[in-house]
Amino acid sequence: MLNIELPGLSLKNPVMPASGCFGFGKEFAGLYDLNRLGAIMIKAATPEARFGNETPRVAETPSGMLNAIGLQNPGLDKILAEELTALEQYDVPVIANIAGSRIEDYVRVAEEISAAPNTSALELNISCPNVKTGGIAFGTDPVMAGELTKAVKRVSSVPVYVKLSPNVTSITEIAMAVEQAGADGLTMINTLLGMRIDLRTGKPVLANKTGGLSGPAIKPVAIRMIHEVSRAVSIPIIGMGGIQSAEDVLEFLFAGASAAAVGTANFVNPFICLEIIDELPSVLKKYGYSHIRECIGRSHEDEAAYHYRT
Amino acid sequence: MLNIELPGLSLKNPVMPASGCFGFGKEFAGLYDLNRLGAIMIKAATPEARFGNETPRVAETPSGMLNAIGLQNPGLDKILAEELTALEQYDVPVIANIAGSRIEDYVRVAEEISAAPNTSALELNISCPNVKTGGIAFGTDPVMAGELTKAVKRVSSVPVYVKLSPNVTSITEIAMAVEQAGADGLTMINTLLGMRIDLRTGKPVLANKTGGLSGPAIKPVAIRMIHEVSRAVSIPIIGMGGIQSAEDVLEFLFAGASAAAVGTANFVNPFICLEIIDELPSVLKKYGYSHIRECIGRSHEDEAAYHYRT
Amino acid sequence: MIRKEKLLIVSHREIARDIFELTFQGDLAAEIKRPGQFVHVKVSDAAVPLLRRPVSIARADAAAGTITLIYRRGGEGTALLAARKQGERVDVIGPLGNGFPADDSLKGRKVLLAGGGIGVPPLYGLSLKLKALGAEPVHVLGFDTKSSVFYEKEFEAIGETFVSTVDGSTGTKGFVTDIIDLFRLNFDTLYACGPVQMLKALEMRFPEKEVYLSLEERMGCGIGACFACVCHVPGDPDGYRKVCSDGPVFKAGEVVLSC
Amino acid sequence: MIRKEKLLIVSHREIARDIFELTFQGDLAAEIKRPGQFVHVKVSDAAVPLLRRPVSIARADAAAGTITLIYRRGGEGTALLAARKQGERVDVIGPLGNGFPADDSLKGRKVLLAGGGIGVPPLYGLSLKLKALGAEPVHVLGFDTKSSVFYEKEFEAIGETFVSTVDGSTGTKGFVTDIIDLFRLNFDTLYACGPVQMLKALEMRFPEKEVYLSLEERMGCGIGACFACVCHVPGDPDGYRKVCSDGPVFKAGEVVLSC
Ligand SMILES: Cc1cc2nc3c(=O)[nH]c(=O)nc-3n(C[C@H](O)[C@H](O)[C@H](O)COP(=O)(O)OP(=O)(O)OC[C@H]3O[C@@H](n4cnc5c(N)ncnc54)[C@H](O)[C@@H]3O)c2cc1C
Ligand SMILES: Cc1cc2nc3c(=O)[nH]c(=O)nc-3n(C[C@H](O)[C@H](O)[C@H](O)COP(=O)(O)OP(=O)(O)OC[C@H]3O[C@@H](n4cnc5c(N)ncnc54)[C@H](O)[C@@H]3O)c2cc1C
Ligand SMILES: Cc1cc2nc3c(=O)[nH]c(=O)nc-3n(C[C@H](O)[C@H](O)[C@H](O)COP(=O)(O)O)c2cc1C
Ligand SMILES: Cc1cc2nc3c(=O)[nH]c(=O)nc-3n(C[C@H](O)[C@H](O)[C@H](O)COP(=O)(O)O)c2cc1C
Ligand code: FES
Ligand code: FES
Repeated sequence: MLNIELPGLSLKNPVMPASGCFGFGKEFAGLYDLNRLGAIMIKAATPEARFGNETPRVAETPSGMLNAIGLQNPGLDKILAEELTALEQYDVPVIANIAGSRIEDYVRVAEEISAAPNTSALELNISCPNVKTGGIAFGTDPVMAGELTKAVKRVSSVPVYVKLSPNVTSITEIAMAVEQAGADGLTMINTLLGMRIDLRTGKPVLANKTGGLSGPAIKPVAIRMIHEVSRAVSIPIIGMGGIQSAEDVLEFLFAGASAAAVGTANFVNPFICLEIIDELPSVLKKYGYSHIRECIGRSHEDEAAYHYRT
Repeated sequence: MLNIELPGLSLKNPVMPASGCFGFGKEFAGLYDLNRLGAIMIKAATPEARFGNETPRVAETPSGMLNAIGLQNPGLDKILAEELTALEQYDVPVIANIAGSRIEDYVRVAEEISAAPNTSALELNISCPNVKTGGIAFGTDPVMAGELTKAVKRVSSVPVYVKLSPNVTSITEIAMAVEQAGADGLTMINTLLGMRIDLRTGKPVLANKTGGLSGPAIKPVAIRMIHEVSRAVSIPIIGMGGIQSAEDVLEFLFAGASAAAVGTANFVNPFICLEIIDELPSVLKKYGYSHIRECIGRSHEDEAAYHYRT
Repeated sequence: MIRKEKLLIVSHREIARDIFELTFQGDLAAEIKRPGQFVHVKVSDAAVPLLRRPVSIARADAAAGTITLIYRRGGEGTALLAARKQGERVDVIGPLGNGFPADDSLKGRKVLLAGGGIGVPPLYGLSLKLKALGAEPVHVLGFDTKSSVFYEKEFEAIGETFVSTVDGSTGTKGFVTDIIDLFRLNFDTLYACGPVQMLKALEMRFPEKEVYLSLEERMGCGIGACFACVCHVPGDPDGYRKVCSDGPVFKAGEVVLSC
Repeated sequence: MIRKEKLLIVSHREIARDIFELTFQGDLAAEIKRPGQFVHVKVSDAAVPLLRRPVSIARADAAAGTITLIYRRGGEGTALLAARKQGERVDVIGPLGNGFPADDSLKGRKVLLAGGGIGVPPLYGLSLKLKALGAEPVHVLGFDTKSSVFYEKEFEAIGETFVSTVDGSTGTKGFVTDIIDLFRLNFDTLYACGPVQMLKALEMRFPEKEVYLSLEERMGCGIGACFACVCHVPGDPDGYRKVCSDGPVFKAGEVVLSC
């Protein structure tokens, strides 16, 4: 009752860790069997290794957190040689999150990482709010978003999902632009840009000053955006933003997502993905469904129109 | 140590209820002495009476709430005749929040309501997310925002503050456009557009489907936007978004606001404005300040540049 | 006057499946004017859940300084409230709303009190008052099933009491309206609180009678300031009443039921 | 192995101003490998605060199945933790991190343990272990003021113990480094935990010695997955260590102090 087919992704269940909240999986592999996951979205890869921002990189907020990691990662070569190969032992589709400063960066990473044997799909991070050159410009301009998508599609040997930024006037406009450009799916939402100030110093808590807001606080924004975008596009959406429970997954499916990713909640409870997967069947039953497909897009008036059809 | 002068507003303290969260004050007048408040932002006025949206109009979210009241109000004439006059007995500046569907609506309301004896300033609501024609278009387009501001400035006999929407790619762009157009100040932020879905029905909880997200959940977004905008404009900002305590007020001042408005927290605790006003002096002292003026813009590197100078 | 007070829990027990009777002590009790008024409860000291929960006053005793609520544990907020223990204090605002009208003119009159589920609680305080005024209260209480029935004995101690359950597991099978029909219950004034479908049925069935209905609506402030809880009035598209401050009790016909 | 467990509070008391000693019982105790490891604590069952709080293990007793933490009540989270009572259960993840290295080779060696404020707790378990290994631990504990001093007696029971306070209200006035100078303390190995300024001072003072430093950094996951807690390594701009999983204890010189 949990399986679903999406471009490039044959998911045994619709639950996967969100990029940046699960590293490359090895820490969690010590905690539970990664084969249980629907998929794994690995941490953003850039062509070269990046240290990212200075610390403090996280701050707590009401029902949420800010992060400004700054796309720290070991760089494409190391990810290919060490991280992706380590994931080969698991029977789990890997979605490779890729980032960069220029189109050439994305293209290079996309070409190489999509050719890895266990990369099932790419997730184009055009929405990282935490680095000046981390793609946020691509994420806020429909023309640039479309161009980037096209360039990556041209070289990618696997389906391409584009990760949308919520920090825009019209997320639907960006969504339509990347669909038009050939995106196979969308993932949304990335974090909302936020800030906290330390009362003792009077200065921002984060060294980077601003950070990305995630966690339950942003769930209503994510639901609204997925609801809106799913009316406007006909490619599937993997939803995320504040998911903490199987009930939350259901809410995202109702809104129009075809699968769901869990980010911040992995920090609160490292076993959360597993627990959600275990609880989903009974929660579905409780609300009268026998398969997650029946839930997708249910919140729309003309329900049938918003089921992503596999 | 709490007084501050802003265009049209001689505030004995920087704390005021936010528009829509305090009606026209009469319910709170039964609870405490309204003279204690820095100012009062009254509920949005439109030319004609409006019923607003159907119910349910509110929904709870993690550390926040959604509302879709839909600018319900008794209309300009009744507000002038009954609500504003009732507030005349208090020695408190009134900030009249005005909304409409077309420029003419704003102009008509602005002209008449700014002429009322106890209207100290206008707050131009170009950011209500809950009515299709509630001004959100003005709030997301810098050109339209500028035009509207100019038109209202032309007829208003009191200073004009423009209330900014956070649902935009660049709030600074809008802020600069309305400053350019003659705005005397800014108020920010209005609510973030959100949605919740009822798991039992699979449909949105709110009759209006989407609603405005307010409360502590959005505080980091408000702080970030005020921090950013206060660098770009030289008119003062009245900050709002999730304020629940005197510490929160301080955080808004540090970010670059010159005063602070309290919205949702009035529902959680109807005495909250009073309690914050009472606590501010000791909180200021605790962090080493002797006047709120010393706190304004403190989070900026070149602090002095961001003190709004009266 | 409306007060905010940290009320002391003096007793708290589950009286039917997921139904809790909670008695507070505090000065707020002295402010309560009428049965049918409600309080706005901060279910936990934590920041979440953010909003208060409106709950009717089932009974108030000004002399003892006590207020009794009866509520159903359903969602997140009421579950947290149910976990609060005797001796703890709970942040409450009240009394709110106007409650049921009831005065000397009802002396000797037959009054029917119809409650459905968690609409039953405010009728208890009302019935005590009506009895004290010399009226003759008759109660019709509708529940889902046997395990959710509560306060049957307490109502019987005041006046004749009929119970219905949807599944017929106790009392008469059916709705409160079925009982009224079956037993041909007659009355001068009807007071009702329960699901809106029940209120609507009663309103339609007794257009000539004096009928008072207590409504529910999702609330923000609870004091009339936020316009979250409005309902329409017949014949005036811009007209409205606020459930929290104009209600929660309205005379049948005053507002459009569906809100 | 890292576990998540609802640990039972078997004792919880304030041992100095705003300093609490909290002892849990649970299976997690058996997993603890080294002094200096830490746990990640969900301070309250409520959804807020969202993130866990990292707290060092002050002492673990595998046989008794107990884990003792000592923490300072500072912000929102530790204030909520301080309100938890004996008999309640607290959601804890651990053990995390690698802790202090200590083995047989230290037998007969002079080891100096330098702690500042809430950096003192992990040194307690460490000292017990060092003593058991046959080393000769000497303790230098720095605090702000008399009322915040804790565990002086407990450390004295293991070995020579010096206390300093910033204001001189008890012990020697000054910092732990002042004590080391004043009493010309000598050692083979130094273990330190406390404010980064203190760690830096110790690192600079003893470049030739074997020095281990336990660091703090704001954390997300606590298990090495989120990169919130990284610090730089000398000479490699892209290099890094994670405090949570590579640390929190590092050999002096391994990481750049300032993070
Ligand atoms: C005037 C009035 C009197 C009431 N008296 C009683 C009573 O005596 N006993 C009793 O059991 N219940 C009563 N209710 C209903 C009670 O308020 C809800 O059951 C309660 O708010 C549900 O909270 P929750 O946290 O369990 O549910 P959740 O679903 O978690 O609540 C989410 C949000 O929706 C609101 N909400 C959910 N259901 C209702 C509802 N039926 N009415 C209003 N708001 C709702 C909550 O207040 C909260 O803001 C009354 C409601 C009103 C308006
Ligand atoms: C490995 C490690 C071991 C620690 N061991 C101890 C110990 O044994 N005893 C003790 O009292 N304290 C210890 N700390 C510090 C402890 O984690 C903080 O005091 C605590 O997180 C503060 O939480 P709060 O809710 O009181 O503060 P708040 O300011 O409300 O916390 C807000 C956020 O900042 C984080 N934060 C604040 N201060 C620190 C800090 N110094 N280090 C890391 N994160 C912080 C919090 O975890 C939270 O996410 C340790 C920290 C680390 C990293
Ligand atoms: C610490 C942290 C690091 C993140 N890193 C990335 C990243 O590298 N690439 C990316 O696309 N999104 C990243 N995100 C965003 C998440 O994948 C997710 O979109 C967002 O956090 C919302 O989901 P949540 O509320 O469940 O956390 C990161 C989020 C957090 C909290
Ligand atoms: C119920 C409700 C009604 C509101 N009505 C208005 C309004 O009429 N005009 C307006 O400009 N803002 C309105 N707002 C927005 C608030 O004034 C404020 O900008 C926002 O809620 C953020 O502040 P808060 O988090 O303190 O509530 C309303 C907010 C709420 C919650
Ligand atoms: S709940 Fe705010 S007006 Fe009724
Ligand atoms: S806290 Fe997540 S990597 Fe260290």
